[in-house]
Amino acid sequence: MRRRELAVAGVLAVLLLVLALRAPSFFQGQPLRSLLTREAPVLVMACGMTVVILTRQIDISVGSQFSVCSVAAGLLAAHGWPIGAVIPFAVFLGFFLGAVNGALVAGLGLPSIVVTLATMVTLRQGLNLVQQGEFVNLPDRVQWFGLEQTPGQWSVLAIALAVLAGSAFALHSFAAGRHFYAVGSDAEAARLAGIRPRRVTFAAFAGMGALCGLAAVMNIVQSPQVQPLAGAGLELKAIAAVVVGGVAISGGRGSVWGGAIGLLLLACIPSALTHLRIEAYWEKAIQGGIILLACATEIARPRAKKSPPAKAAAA
Amino acid sequence: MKRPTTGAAPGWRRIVFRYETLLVVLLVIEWLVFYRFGTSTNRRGIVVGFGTMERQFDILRHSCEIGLLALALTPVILTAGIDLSVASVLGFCAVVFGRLWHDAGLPVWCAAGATLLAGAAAGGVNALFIARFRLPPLIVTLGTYSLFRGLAEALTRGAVTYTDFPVGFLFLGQERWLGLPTQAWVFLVVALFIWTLVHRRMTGRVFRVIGFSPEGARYAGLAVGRTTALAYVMAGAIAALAALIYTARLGQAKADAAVGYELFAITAVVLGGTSIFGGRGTVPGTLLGIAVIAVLKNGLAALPAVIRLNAAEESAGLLTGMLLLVALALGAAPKLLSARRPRTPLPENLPIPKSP
Amino acid sequence: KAGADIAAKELGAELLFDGPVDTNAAKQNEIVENWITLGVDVIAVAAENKESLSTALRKAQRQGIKVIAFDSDAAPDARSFFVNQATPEGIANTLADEAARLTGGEGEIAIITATLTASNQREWLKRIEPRLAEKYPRMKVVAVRPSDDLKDRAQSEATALMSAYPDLKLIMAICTPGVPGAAEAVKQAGKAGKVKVMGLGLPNENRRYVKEGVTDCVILWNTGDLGYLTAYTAVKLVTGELKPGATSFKAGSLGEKRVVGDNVLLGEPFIFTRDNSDRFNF
Amino acid sequence: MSVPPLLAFENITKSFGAVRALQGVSFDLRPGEVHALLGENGAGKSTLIKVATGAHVPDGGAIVVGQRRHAALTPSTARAAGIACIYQQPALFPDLTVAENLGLRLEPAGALRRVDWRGRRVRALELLRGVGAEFSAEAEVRDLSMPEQQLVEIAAAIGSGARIVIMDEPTSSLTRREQERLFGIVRKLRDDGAGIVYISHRLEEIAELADRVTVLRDGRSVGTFAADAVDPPALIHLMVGRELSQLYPAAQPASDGIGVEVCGAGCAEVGVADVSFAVRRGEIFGLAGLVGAGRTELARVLFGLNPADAGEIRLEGRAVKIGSPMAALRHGIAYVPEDRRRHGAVLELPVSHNITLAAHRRIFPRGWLDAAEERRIAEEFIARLAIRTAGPDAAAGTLSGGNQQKVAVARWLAVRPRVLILDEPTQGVDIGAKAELHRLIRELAVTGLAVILISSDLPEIIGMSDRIGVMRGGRLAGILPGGASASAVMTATLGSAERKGAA
Ligand SMILES: Nc1ncnc2c1ncn2[C@@H]1O[C@H](COP(=O)(O)OP(=O)(O)OP(=O)(O)O)[C@@H](O)[C@H]1O
Ligand SMILES: Nc1ncnc2c1ncn2[C@@H]1O[C@H](COP(=O)(O)OP(=O)(O)OP(=O)(O)O)[C@@H](O)[C@H]1O
Ligand SMILES: [Mg+2]
Ligand SMILES: [Mg+2]
Repeated sequence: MRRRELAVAGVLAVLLLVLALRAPSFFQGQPLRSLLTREAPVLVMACGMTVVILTRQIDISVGSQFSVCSVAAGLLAAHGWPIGAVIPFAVFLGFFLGAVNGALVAGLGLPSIVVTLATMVTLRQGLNLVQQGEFVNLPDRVQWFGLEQTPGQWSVLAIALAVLAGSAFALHSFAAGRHFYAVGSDAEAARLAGIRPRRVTFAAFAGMGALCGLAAVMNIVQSPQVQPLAGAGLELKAIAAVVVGGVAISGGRGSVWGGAIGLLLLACIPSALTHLRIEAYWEKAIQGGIILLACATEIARPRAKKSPPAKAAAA
Repeated sequence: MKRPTTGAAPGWRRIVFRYETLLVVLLVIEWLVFYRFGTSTNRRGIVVGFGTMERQFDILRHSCEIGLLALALTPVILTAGIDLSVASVLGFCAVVFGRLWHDAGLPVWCAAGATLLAGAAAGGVNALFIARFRLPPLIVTLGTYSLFRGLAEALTRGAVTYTDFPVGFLFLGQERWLGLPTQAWVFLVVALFIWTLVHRRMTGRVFRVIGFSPEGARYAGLAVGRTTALAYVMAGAIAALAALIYTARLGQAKADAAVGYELFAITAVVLGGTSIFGGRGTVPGTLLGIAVIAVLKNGLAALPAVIRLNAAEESAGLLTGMLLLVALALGAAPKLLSARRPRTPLPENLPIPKSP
Repeated sequence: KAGADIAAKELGAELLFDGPVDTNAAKQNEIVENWITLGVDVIAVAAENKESLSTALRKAQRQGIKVIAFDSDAAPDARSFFVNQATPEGIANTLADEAARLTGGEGEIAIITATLTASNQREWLKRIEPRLAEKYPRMKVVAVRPSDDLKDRAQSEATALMSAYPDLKLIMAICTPGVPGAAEAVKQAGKAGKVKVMGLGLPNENRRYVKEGVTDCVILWNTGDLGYLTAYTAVKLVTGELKPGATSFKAGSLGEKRVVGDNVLLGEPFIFTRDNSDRFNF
Repeated sequence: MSVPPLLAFENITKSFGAVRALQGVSFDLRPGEVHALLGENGAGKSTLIKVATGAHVPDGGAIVVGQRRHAALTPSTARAAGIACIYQQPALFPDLTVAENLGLRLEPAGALRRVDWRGRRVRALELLRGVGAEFSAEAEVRDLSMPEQQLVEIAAAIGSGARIVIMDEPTSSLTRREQERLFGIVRKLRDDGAGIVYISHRLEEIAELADRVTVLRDGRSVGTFAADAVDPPALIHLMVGRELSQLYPAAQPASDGIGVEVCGAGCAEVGVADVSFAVRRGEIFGLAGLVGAGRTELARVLFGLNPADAGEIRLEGRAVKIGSPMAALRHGIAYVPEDRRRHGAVLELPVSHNITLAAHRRIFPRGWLDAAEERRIAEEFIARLAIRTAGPDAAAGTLSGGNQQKVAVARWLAVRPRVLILDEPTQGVDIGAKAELHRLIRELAVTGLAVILISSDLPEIIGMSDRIGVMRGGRLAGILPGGASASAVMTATLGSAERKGAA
């Protein structure tokens, strides 16, 4: 593991240690499992975001994609679709939304931050226009995929872990996985090595979308209602988790494990503050402080042997 | 997107085929459409809607803070950086101002001055991490985005709202001076300042070089750290100025001031043709970007159809998104076309003619 | 909104409506200023923030536009009437009294708000705590947590609250998505009945939990009626049938409504419980 | 001859906007030959070979490879056809390890293939050993120096087992020892029946290696000749279109004033220690050494990129502290870096901005931009160094490799420095421009500059220097007088231990 991942893990360990000493009540089975279950969909999205950022792109429309998939899946479920059909539908819808981003970025060569900014606003406002903020009530059998609560929670967690392990494995051990690193590191060099950067970029966005769809389903099964706003702010959370976890925003460096650790750290903070009985209005300041702290650990690192390269000639 | 002014051979093509021209055309179209369909005479025989002077001033006043943030972001983005914390700094400064004036009892103009310093200091925190310790701007400002909003909340425990500012101060945000809303003058001065800095001074050149290649800039003996720091400190100070105007316009200072404005500001900058990868971009472009968004947002709220749908907010969002995509695609079109042209169908694998 | 539409139709008035999904003071200000230049006859607002909006409203009054406030008040000199569904005191007191009733007047309670800065939330909080301190000294508010108006976040917060405060007796959510969020958390923790859930909310979002017995009571007012009354007040104000100083006026199907000072009163808030859960649909 | 060529170009044309880089070039490569491609900077050599590797799509003409005619290749079809290339500017992935860089180049395409990490490492080590590289296969490429990156490129090309190997200035930053090893490899490839396209500006290499020579001028082929049929003067004439009389300008007596003096300077961070020498004003002090000897590192120390942590640096007798390039610039020290792609020219900026980048005192008098002055300076240097560009407003990235190098040199000349450090200034520069640069360097020295010249081109070091410092392992191993023989310099660079091994 690289330094940054260790550093973030270190900050997380310190936080957990403080909790163990000051508020051992944090470590209880059900609430902890519940916390993890709630973060499981975000973890799935963080995996996708890792891949997107590795390719030297960014996707800030994931929160909106998540919302759209949630509401669409919710409406279908409310109209009596079985959950077995809702899942593939949501994944496919997400894939489609991601593919639109991918086509604009890879096909037309537009900068991803702008494209996804545009799709984010468009999707979100479109959803507001249609749904006007109203909840979708789901039939009972949707919750926990129709399982009991505990097995349901475990299965949500299992899906998230499977996605995490699967993407880690694919990124590390398959040629296709390495192509994301190659394109993110230097797209022109990748082209010359016979990789098709546009395809790889497209795949990153489409995959991100599909994972948003999956995450949306993993989220809606956790309660009997869907809130159209559910995805608000998720893009920031996913991106923060990934970059805090050491994935370089300039592409080509990092791993999904880093993203997972980063997410764990960010996810623990609100609950930790409650357990430490710190008043809520300190929360944002502390969260910001921890992000800064996690990246400040880099400062202590001995200077890189040679100067870092200039960004590969930007688009 | 075209290369920024190189100070060379003007020629009408250069001027006509600039990205900025596209924005001007867009702006004019927008304005004409809204003027035509958004203006009417009401039952009392008064001209109302988009066409009124009052409405135009409203546009100026409402877009002033976002405009300032966009201006502040332009140099930052030119250096291939980003500052997500500007709106949080705005909120923080609004609260600091309120506290200094209300709780500490400073005269209002002293409090304002101190607030500008506070803003610069907040920018200095970003600068310290980014320019000095060379950490990635996105992460650092993501951290300070939470930090400063959080400090604003902590300072007021989320609850305190400072109000009852003296009339002299509210003049800044609610009245007119020499025919224009007061804050428009402030905005103009800042815009002129940033324009000079970016287009006429050494600093602007250094911003761009850093944006293209920070290493290249270092090897050229340029003041990389100092100039990067300047961009962020300036962003902080301008955010503080925006905080004062925001406070004066609404007559209140509260921890949630300008939540989400950073996104609008970034949108305006990139719509204005500044490359998020740094190096490319112009101040006039940013100004046009702001104008296009502001007119769109206000104009839609004057269209009868949109009003009946009760969807000004949503449709403005939708259209801004679409507009951004269209502008980008148009900006990229010439490049794409020329790149496609030589790619005539490839007659591959033709049989080899008998070699002589 | 729906109620206002009905009233507008009855009265033959044209109704403009703009309510962004996420509100803040600056945005409201812009909307009102846009309306001024559209030259409307009456502006009815639910002020997100008193002071900031009042500037714009006074400007409207100067231009001969009548202004009324509903839901949450603007500065008194910036509007002619306030259509009062329930005063902040009324709501806060009802919330506090209900909480006391559910807990038997003692024990720890926690509050979930929308954001720490939202002004209506502040108004209520500001009044709930003294009310509890004064009338139910053995009850204690141990934590106030924000939920960003997100149900999922409210659920996470409620879960953390229950494990951090094992003696917690009740969770009160004073924002709409907060109540079902807290209820889901209690349900998943298997603490239904042990930790009570109550708050401000809408019937449709809570009916399920109320029926299941997870949520004990939801305080609400009939938003349809509020809209109806607001629209009626607005029109009557323009036609001159309602003048400052009146003590009552006839508001269509709602019948005679009381006017106290410059407040038009809708009536007391409803308490939505298991017993009356099918009476509302919105 | 009846053997079909491995690779043939027929009337290839290619334009970049208004620049017509190739205008109907034909060329063929036979099995078992080294075919040299010569031409001035910007003649179109790199463009031509990029057409062969699929990096560029030609506007017209055909490429014949392996019994097939193509209008254009793509990188993967080129690879499938057995074409491998060492690019002039390393096309590597800076964030990945050497082993992975090699893996991505060499392993079969298929995206669903499993990555064999262990096999990759073993293979990489083997290839690196083959080209004489001494760094680890696990090193990240961003941490490698320019010559080391070039070795990785070479290893990748060799490892591909290609029948057609294209080398675009492979030796530009290599020193004699690596060069010899490369020649060995090239000869072996040739003897195995592969065809090699070899591009270089060093004519002595051509004489040593090439079987046939094709000369390009202004995007057109001037002709193909058997290597032993044309001697260097004739080649120069073909390339440049005129005679070049003398390669190195005559040495001039230096003044007595000390320009820069280094006393026991060192920097632990980059492994430079205890270096002492003095350069008089008007003197050219050459620095020789092997790849990794630390010459670049020494230059970085002097320029403040890695500030010295030991010893002292004196400028015209005064001790100065050089903590950053900015400080160096203030003291009149200029440094032309070796890695022009990363450090030399800012590729996206116009040529004019690049040239005036360090001379902002001149174009921002009193802080305001003087556009006319900027243009004047730019045009002056474009003319003086014969920089081939569409104009001062063209982005530096559109220039050919050699012309980019000239831009990098021009930037520092525009500053009018007192001490000029040149790190491989003529790397990749064509023979005519090289002579021009040499003349210019000497002229500058005569005006009173102290010049430190780092070069891996042995004849250049010997021909230009008034004295030659030899570096080994980050230390100054000795100072030889100007005009020392090549073998003396070689011996000194290798050091006693290796000399025994080599003997
Ligand atoms: N991407 C590009 N865009 C525009 N012009 C280009 C581009 N690449 C090359 N050129 C132009 O094409 C011409 C030929 O360039 P090329 O790189 O082939 O020269 P070269 O013979 O390899 O020179 P050198 O010896 O300096 O490497 C030059 O005038 C160059 O400016
Ligand atoms: N900043 C650094 N810190 C530690 N080691 C370094 C650093 N930079 C380079 N090195 C190592 O020191 C050696 C010197 O590299 P380099 O090839 O640049 O030396 P050089 O003598 O200047 O070579 P050249 O002949 O190309 O000028 C290399 O083995 C490199 O890996
Ligand atoms: Mg070349
Ligand atoms: Mg070197």
